[in-house]
Amino acid sequence: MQMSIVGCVMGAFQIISLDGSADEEHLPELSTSQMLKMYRDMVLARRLDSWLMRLQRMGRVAIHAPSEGQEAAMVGSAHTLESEDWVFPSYREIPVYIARGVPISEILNRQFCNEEDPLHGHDMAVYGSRRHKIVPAPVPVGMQIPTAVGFAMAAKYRGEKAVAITYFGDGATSKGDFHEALNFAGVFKAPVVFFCQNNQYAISCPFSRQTATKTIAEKAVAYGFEGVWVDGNDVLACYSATKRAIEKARRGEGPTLIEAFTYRLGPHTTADDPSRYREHAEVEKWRERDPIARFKRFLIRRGLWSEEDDAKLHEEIEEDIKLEIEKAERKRPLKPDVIFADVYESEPWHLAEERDEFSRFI
Amino acid sequence: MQMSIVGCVMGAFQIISLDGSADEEHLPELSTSQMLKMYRDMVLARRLDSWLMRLQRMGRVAIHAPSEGQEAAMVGSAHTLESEDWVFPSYREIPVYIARGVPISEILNRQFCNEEDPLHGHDMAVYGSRRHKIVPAPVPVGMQIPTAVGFAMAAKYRGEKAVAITYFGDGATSKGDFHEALNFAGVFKAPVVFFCQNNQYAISCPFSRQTATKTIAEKAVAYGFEGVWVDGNDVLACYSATKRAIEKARRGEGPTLIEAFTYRLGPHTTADDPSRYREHAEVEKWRERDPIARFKRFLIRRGLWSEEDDAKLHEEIEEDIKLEIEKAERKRPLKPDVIFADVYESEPWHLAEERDEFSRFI
Amino acid sequence: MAVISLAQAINQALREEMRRDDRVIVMGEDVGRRGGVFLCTEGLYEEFGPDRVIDTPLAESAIVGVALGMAIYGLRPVAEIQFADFIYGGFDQIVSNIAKIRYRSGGQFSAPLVIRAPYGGGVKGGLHHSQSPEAYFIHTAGLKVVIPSTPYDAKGLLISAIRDEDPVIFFEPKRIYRSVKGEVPEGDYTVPIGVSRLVREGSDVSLITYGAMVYECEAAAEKAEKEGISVEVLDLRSLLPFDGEAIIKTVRKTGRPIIVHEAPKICGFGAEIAAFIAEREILSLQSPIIRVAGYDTPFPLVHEHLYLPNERRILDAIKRAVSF
Amino acid sequence: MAVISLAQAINQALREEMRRDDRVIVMGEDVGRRGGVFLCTEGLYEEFGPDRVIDTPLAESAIVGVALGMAIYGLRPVAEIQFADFIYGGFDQIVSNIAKIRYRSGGQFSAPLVIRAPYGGGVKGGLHHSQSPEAYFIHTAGLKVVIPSTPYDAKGLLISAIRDEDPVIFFEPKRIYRSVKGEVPEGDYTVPIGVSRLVREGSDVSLITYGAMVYECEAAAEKAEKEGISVEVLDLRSLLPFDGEAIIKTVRKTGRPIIVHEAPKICGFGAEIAAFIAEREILSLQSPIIRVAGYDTPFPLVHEHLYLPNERRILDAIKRAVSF
Ligand SMILES: Cc1ncc(C[n+]2csc(CCOP(=O)(O)OP(=O)(O)O)c2C)c(N)n1
Ligand SMILES: Cc1ncc(C[n+]2csc(CCOP(=O)(O)OP(=O)(O)O)c2C)c(N)n1
Ligand SMILES: [Mg+2]
Ligand SMILES: [Mg+2]
Repeated sequence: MQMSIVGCVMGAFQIISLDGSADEEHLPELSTSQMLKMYRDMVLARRLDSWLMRLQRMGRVAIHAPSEGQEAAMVGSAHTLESEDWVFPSYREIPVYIARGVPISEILNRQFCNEEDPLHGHDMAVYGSRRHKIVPAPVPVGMQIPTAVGFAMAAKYRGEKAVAITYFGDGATSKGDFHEALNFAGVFKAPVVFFCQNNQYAISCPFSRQTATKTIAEKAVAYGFEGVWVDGNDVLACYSATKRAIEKARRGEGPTLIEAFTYRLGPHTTADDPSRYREHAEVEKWRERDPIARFKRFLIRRGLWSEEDDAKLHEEIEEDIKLEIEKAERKRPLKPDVIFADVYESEPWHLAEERDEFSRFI
Repeated sequence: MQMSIVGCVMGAFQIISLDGSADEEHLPELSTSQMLKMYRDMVLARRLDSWLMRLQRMGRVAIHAPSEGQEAAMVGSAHTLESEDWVFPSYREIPVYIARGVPISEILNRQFCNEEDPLHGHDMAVYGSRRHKIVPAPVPVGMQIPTAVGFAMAAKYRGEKAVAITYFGDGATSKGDFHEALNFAGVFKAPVVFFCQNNQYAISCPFSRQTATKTIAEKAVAYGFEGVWVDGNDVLACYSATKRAIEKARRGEGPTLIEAFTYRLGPHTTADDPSRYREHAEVEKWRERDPIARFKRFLIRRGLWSEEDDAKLHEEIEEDIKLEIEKAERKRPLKPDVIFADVYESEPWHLAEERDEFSRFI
Repeated sequence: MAVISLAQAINQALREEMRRDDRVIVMGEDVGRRGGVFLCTEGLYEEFGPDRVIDTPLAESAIVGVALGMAIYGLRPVAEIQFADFIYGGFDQIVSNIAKIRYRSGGQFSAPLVIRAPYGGGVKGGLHHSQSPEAYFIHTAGLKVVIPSTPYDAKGLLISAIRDEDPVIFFEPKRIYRSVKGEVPEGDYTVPIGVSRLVREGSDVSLITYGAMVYECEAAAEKAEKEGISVEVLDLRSLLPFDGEAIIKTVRKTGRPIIVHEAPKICGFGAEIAAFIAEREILSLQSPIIRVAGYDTPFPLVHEHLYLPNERRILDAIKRAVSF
Repeated sequence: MAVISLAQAINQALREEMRRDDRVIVMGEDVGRRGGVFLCTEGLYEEFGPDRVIDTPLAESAIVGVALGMAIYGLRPVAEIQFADFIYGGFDQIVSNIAKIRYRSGGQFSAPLVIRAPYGGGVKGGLHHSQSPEAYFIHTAGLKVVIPSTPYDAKGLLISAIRDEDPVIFFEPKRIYRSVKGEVPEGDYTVPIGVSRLVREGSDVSLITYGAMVYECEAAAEKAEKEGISVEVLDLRSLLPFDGEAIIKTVRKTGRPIIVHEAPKICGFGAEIAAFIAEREILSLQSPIIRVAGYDTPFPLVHEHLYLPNERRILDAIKRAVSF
């Protein structure tokens, strides 16, 4: 495989072409059911995303950071993880949670901040679950990266075979935390995979203004390990590149920086208006590279899928989501004093006092 | 010239060999008097350094960060600067100040914290002078690097031809500020030169533990500009590499990262005991590469210098330093209320009150 | 006179000052084409171009660190931090470098720059889009800290901040960016840093506050008035240096100071005001010095209206004060 | 019982806790072979090896950020910041990530880690080797903040901090690392976080303090005693949570509280203590609440003995209190 980049750019690694044909030599070993599961996850993520956009517009859920267009990068990479591996996402990774097996009911409980919200209504737009080995993102960009490295170093110290994967955007690579963390990972050969979704924008800031390099992948040079540039709209390429990096990390051969080159089709968040900073034509161009359509073409070409299957799948998913939305919306809201929960393991006297005072006002 | 490094290491750029012979093809255009001035600056820096070490041990001045062994890197690079250029040093750059024309009396006033200390006794081990276009270092490592970039961006905005050069160590390259600043410089093509003295230690931390790369120079890849690896104990190589980078920046062609590979012969500071973390034999090995001895061999070989000249120079310098030390030590100490100076341009009421109170206790 | 919003007043201050003084440049994330996520820099990119309205990479430490370099050069950078919650990324540069450059250099160099950031809660922003971090900066010698609460003050104080020879942290109460409107003269005027504004006179209780809380205090004062309690409201506007004289004056007048702010209580700015009063005006006090503040938890997404000091809590404090 | 220094007590706490619990690891700049620049980690590298005594690259944000990852995994990292003055590089991670991980995750994850740092003046360290940044952390919900003043407390509190389920900022008064010695039992004991220590009983004035200032207060108290003023000295030891009960008790007893700390006055921890008293014990007060603190300037290299609160200034405050 020609995936490594040291110092110069050769072109992003790709397996599925736009028309759905494939580079047979590089096809990963995946069973049909695995591939169909990946496809299903991508579609589910897309439909859920579009529901969350609408629900937000209707004022029924809070802010949402859409993942439309980035499903291949997230689902492809997350499908390589074993149950012992840990995920340190950012705020745009619902497709990762789905691939990791998180039920959408839980994601919806989160978005509706109902009494079953696993984060107790304490933060927006992020998700985490100890059961699924997902550590919720801190909203400040890039901040989760050192945490993933520390986790990986600890796993290594314990002789465990767990690998940590952390997700972040192109904008995050400009932060000091990205640098300090990758440098640590290089020095300590931590079993960690840095998965950068270069969706070409940090809100309005285009990639060309974010850094002077042509790729993110080549930044790995500065840390003494491998950088990989991959077509982020090609789910199999993302799967293969990540699988290789995860296995390498598990073997004790250290970290990898993967850049999945992709595009955010939607706004930055529901609060954003992308027409202020980019042309409609550009978005349209990228719609043609839609990762779901491409994977579908691939599956159909190989006789693994049909338009009928697809229609059925969409219908089924749509029903499912609607049902879960209804359920989530019907659940009780969080109690007011939840704002005093989870500050410390045991409540210090000053918080007990404040909670008492608080209870007089609700 | 084979100085650039993109992604891989070819060996540090060198002009003068250990025995004093030279790579004639790459000899920079320097008059004899210029070269002798460089030599004189190096010797002066070395003698002053050794005095400051002794004065500190005698309790006559505060902490000192010695530059022994790094004179070629500092004097060679600083000699390329024009009067309009600005310097953003760290805490170990006395040889730079000397090369920049700062009288040693001023450096000594600083070290003795007497009434003529240009920094008013407010900080230790650092120096700055508006007249000499030297901005004093903040002691936290790496913190001056973004400042240099901002200064350079401002000069560019104003259409001025000034270049900023900033000095820092190998340890500083691990800091987030290094990364964020170099990334900005790449994006904005700022006229700035990043001069890293890789003296192979950050206090006790060896370079191999600081980062997983073989060089600092290759880290420039991550910012989309050129990295240069140079023998930091070769004053002419340091001069040439820096001159090229300064001229490039002045032409509007953006930043350069220079790594001068060198060695700190002394302790980290007068408070350090390097025997705790490195072998005597290693230090001895590097003494053989002493930059002053090497330059002297070069000058003598070419008939520009003699042992007699050298003895005279040392004597003269020694006299000079002793005289200046006496003068500096005789000057009055700073007045107590200097601690209230320079907080704001005009004193707010609360500081006026505090100063009043203070005056009751002195 | 035009009636404009607080956000528009900020925009006007920037625009006019950039027209008057070509040393003034604006920089930050999304401040250019996007006009800022709250549109405070809208139109500046179009008028002044990319050299003076600089969209930066996503790096708070560099944003403020680079601004310092520009200020040392002689420019007057106005750096925007997209939300005050992200200012911590630049904390080291602000506290260790910017705040201390004048001192460190024996007065040879200084940092005439402004760091603007929307701050405070009430916009359903959750943990990292709602914080009020002013106390961290008030505790840092070498900085000035300013928080306007009206469009008039926002413009006048921002112009003062840009012209100030020292670094100013300028926090803007985002919750009232659009909702609060007021008369703002076009053209040049300043509101001096260090001087408070008496929002409302009263004789029984003093509410000492700033930012969006000014409006909660006014509402509570009105309610109290109806119950026969006369409440004075002081908008500090500048937190460092703060207007000690005005605080003493109102405490002498009413004897019952209540300090109101959004930030968590412990070691918040309310502590300083209380300590200041307790050190100087103990004999004037007719009641304990009460603080109504954010609770000492991180800022929650849900129930933020209960987390934030509100009319009800302030009124309760007023009653406790008068019935002491 | 062995008489050892404060630095040795820290070393002993680390060593014993590492022997008892293999989840405990130590990390930071120069903590390994070098044994720490103040030798607090001396000998640990030799005993526990490089996997548990980790010399890190020079990067404060990563040091604490990586420690968080380790804590989430289930280890008990003790991260050293070489000087408290350099903790600001890790401020964002501490304030935005570490302090809030429990809250952010709805209690699913936590950060049982310790960040140790030498702090305070008196060692001719100048601007960036002398600071007392405790207030920044006390204002941050989710953290605990501890400052010992004796070898016994240093060991007992550090062990408590390591075993605590929440992140503890542990500042060590470097000025008395070696000069203060005391009896320290070998083996396991703890001093609870949140409980103060009554250093000295008295009836006229209460000195409320912590860190190296405990000794200045004791000296001033003795001088005052000779002049017939009876002075109580309270060493807070824990600043968040602080021992409110003990503060109230001493204020009720003497009616004259004086708070002493090295950090600058404005918005320092003294402000919180003063506000706390002014909110609850106003009727007990016989004098204003006085603060004796560092001045509101950066920390100077020269004349630091005049910058720092000293016996003379404290004594002056005592006299002002009793003669009010
Ligand atoms: C430290 C910090 N600064 C600013 C923000 C505001 N902000 C949220 S997302 C974002 C852009 C992030 O871009 P990128 O890393 O490319 O991720 P993407 O949103 O494209 O997935 C910004 C500026 C933030 N959350 N954190
Ligand atoms: C941010 C920060 N962390 C720690 C220190 C303490 N310290 C001072 S110098 C130094 C090592 C610096 O190494 P390097 O950058 O290689 O420069 P050198 O001293 O070798 O010239 C350290 C850790 C500091 N000054 N600043
Ligand atoms: Mg992006
Ligand atoms: Mg070094």
